[in-house]
Amino acid sequence: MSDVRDRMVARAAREIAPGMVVNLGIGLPTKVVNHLPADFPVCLHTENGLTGIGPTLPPEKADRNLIDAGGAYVSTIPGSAFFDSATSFAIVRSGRLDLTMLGAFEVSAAGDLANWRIPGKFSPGVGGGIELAQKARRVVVLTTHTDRAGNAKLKQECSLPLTARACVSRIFTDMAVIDITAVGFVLVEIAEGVSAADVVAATDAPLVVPDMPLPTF
Amino acid sequence: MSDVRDRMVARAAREIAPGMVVNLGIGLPTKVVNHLPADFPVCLHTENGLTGIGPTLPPEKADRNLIDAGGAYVSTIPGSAFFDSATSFAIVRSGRLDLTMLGAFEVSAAGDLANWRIPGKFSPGVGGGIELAQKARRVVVLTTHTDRAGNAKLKQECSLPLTARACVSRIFTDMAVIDITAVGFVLVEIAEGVSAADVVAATDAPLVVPDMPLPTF
Amino acid sequence: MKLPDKRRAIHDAIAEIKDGDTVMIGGFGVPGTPMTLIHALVDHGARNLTLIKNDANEPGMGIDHLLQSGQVARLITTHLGLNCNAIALMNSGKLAVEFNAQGILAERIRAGGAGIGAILSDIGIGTELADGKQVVEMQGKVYVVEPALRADVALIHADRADSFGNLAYVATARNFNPLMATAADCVIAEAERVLPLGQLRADDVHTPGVFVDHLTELGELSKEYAVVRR
Amino acid sequence: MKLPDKRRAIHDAIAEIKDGDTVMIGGFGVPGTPMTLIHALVDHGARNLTLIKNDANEPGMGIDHLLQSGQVARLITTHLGLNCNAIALMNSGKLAVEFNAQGILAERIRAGGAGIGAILSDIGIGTELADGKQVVEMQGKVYVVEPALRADVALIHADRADSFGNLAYVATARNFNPLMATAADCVIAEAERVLPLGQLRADDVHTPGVFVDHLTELGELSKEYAVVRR
Repeated sequence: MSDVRDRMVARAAREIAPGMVVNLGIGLPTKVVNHLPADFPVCLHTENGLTGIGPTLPPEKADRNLIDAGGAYVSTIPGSAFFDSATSFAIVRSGRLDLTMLGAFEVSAAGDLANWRIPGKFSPGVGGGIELAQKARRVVVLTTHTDRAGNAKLKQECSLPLTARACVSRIFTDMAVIDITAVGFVLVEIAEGVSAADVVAATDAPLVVPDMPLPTF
Repeated sequence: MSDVRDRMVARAAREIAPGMVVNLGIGLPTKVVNHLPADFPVCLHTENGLTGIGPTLPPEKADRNLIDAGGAYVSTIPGSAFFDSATSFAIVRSGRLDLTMLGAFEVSAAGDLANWRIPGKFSPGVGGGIELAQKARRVVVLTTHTDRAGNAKLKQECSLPLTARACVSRIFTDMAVIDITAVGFVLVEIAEGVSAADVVAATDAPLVVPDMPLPTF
Repeated sequence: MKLPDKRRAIHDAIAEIKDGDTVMIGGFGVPGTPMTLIHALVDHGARNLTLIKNDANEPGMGIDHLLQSGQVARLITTHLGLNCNAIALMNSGKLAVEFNAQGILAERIRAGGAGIGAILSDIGIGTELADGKQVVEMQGKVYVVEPALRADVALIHADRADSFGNLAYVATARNFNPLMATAADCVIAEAERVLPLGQLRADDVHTPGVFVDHLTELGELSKEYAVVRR
Repeated sequence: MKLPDKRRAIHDAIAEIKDGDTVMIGGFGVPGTPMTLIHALVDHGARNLTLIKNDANEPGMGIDHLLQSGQVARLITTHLGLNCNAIALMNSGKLAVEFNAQGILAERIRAGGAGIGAILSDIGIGTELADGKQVVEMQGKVYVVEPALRADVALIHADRADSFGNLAYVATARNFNPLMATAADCVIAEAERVLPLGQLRADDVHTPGVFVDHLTELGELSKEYAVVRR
């Protein structure tokens, strides 16, 4: 992982407050766990039926019956609990999930999230994404600021099918930390070596840039 | 228990086929268990969360955490399982309960059952009775043929609030075994020392008496 | 990572309950009834409560203390047959009682804990229990709408817990406890034993600790938990 | 009284499956997928099946065998991302696929097992997943009706069982298995170990045996159950 992506993930890890129950989506969000202190009080949840996720294990140490929702072989920690798929989403939908960190294809200025389907190209099914996006108490997105072709992922309106409306509170990218507010995207932190003008140029919607020095990460 | 009631309960016990899952209601039905052979293959269910009910225990041998839905201290047998109240009624409503034996205030010729409420006199709540009556694959009633004042419990129409409509298949009383059919009550067996005319006189609805010798119990 | 410790003094936990709150209380008869938390709620004194509980226990036991102290305005339940005090309060109009079919009460609580709005059920259709309820036709069949139930607070009795609040129940003391433990904004559990993290096997947990807010370990059990000699 | 013995030869149990049946299959990825029962269903050859399963496993594993043998007409699922074969079948129109939100699929199956008609949910409102679904207004809020799912047959993988069919699962191999084990007219379970009655503690049973019709003990596990090296 490039240095700036590593800093972005490390910054996202600071979003996790002590005592939270957190679900980390597949991809970049999963890597957030590497930036949490060893004795940090947090409970990680995975959709396939586990609270208290421990370290990922290599195949030779893996338990064939113990994976996370992304298919990675994980482990338990003291106090882990297993449960069925209905209970797993009861946790999500009833408000016991304090925070989820998800990937994104697109995020709109209203906080709409599109991250599950690209019609004609990629339609593997929604999995648990809708419920995480719609029901976690706080939803933040980790994503590169633009796609591989350089197109903005932060847009006035999403063009792809939505996962959930008005669900995203904050976006961590390799360029910036951006909040979704009543007035749309607001720049709150910026990556070292990136200018506010760079972020504005890479964002396909108005971006409020506060008239004050911004923290860097 | 008087001799004829004992014979009625023993007769009802023969209604249980090997392999069945059975719920025995509070009162007379509970006593049916005393008439099952020791190695009879059957699974008894109670609403408060147990399959595989074992013998009732006196207070000095009782487990404070192990009761049936009527509050009696019961025991387990090899293969018993405990579960929560939602699972307990999932068993009932999804068709896994082969038979329930219930008490009754009134049963109508259409198989309507009233056994939970006497307005102005007795309204303790319905408990699990509605779901047992409505959803067990087969519902039979154990009751005295008449109430203490001598009034018929088998009537053309119930006058009390219903537990469930058209749910009862068969009634075991201290006078007879009576089936509910498309043409109403049909006498199928008779207690020793009772005449068909006695049963007709104690029943407040037409009773079909087959023109053939009836088995006795 | 390590899991947070939820242990708290019983009166601190109960202090969060406010006048007018809806309180779910586990138990079916004596087994699973959180007798100690109930006494703490009597001491606390919150009034005008709505209780959700399978039954009203028996005179002088369990929630009968809350009924007798006048703290309860409304009771959502299935059966009061063993508590003549509760029936008398109901009949005199001092206690509003809503009766549910037992399995439907369980499902409504479970729905609240599962973040579902309601279930569609055919239980009670054709009887007075369905009177006045919203109905929906689906695929040609009529169902009653049974709305989810949630509470401000749930009082839970467990056999064993760990310090994160993972709970395990024993025998028929399970009953409504695991359902209610998912369906309240604040879940307070009493446990006969609180074990160190890791001592409750992950496969044997009945209620995941993420649902539990406060946990208290019981000392010697009072007589109310014992076998009832009638 | 004693509890009946549900043990049966695997092919006898599978023989009950008919062309056109709806079959629920447990598992989330490899863990909990009844690999041996799936192979028996391939051998059996029933066609025009509707499968209900969280995912389509991976190429050459689990239900991919049933997809490749052409026995499956329709798949009700949540995510096919790890099986390019399944996606190709879907895109070519040879396999009808109905996608559900994962927790809603779980709830629909659970509702089928609980004898409930449907749940009312707000999941997916405002997205294409809610398009065309029946809606109901309750207490001023709009919900979609998510009908219960039941199957003719459920294929279940358990870690341990007793001869009555009480089941216990291990780790994340639990997933959809306990839900599906309640929601089919005929429930067939494979277990890694079948213990004598009384060896599975009553408090540790995850699926009560009353839900299980047929039970088979697995011998040595095939490679498909092993850790996947990608």
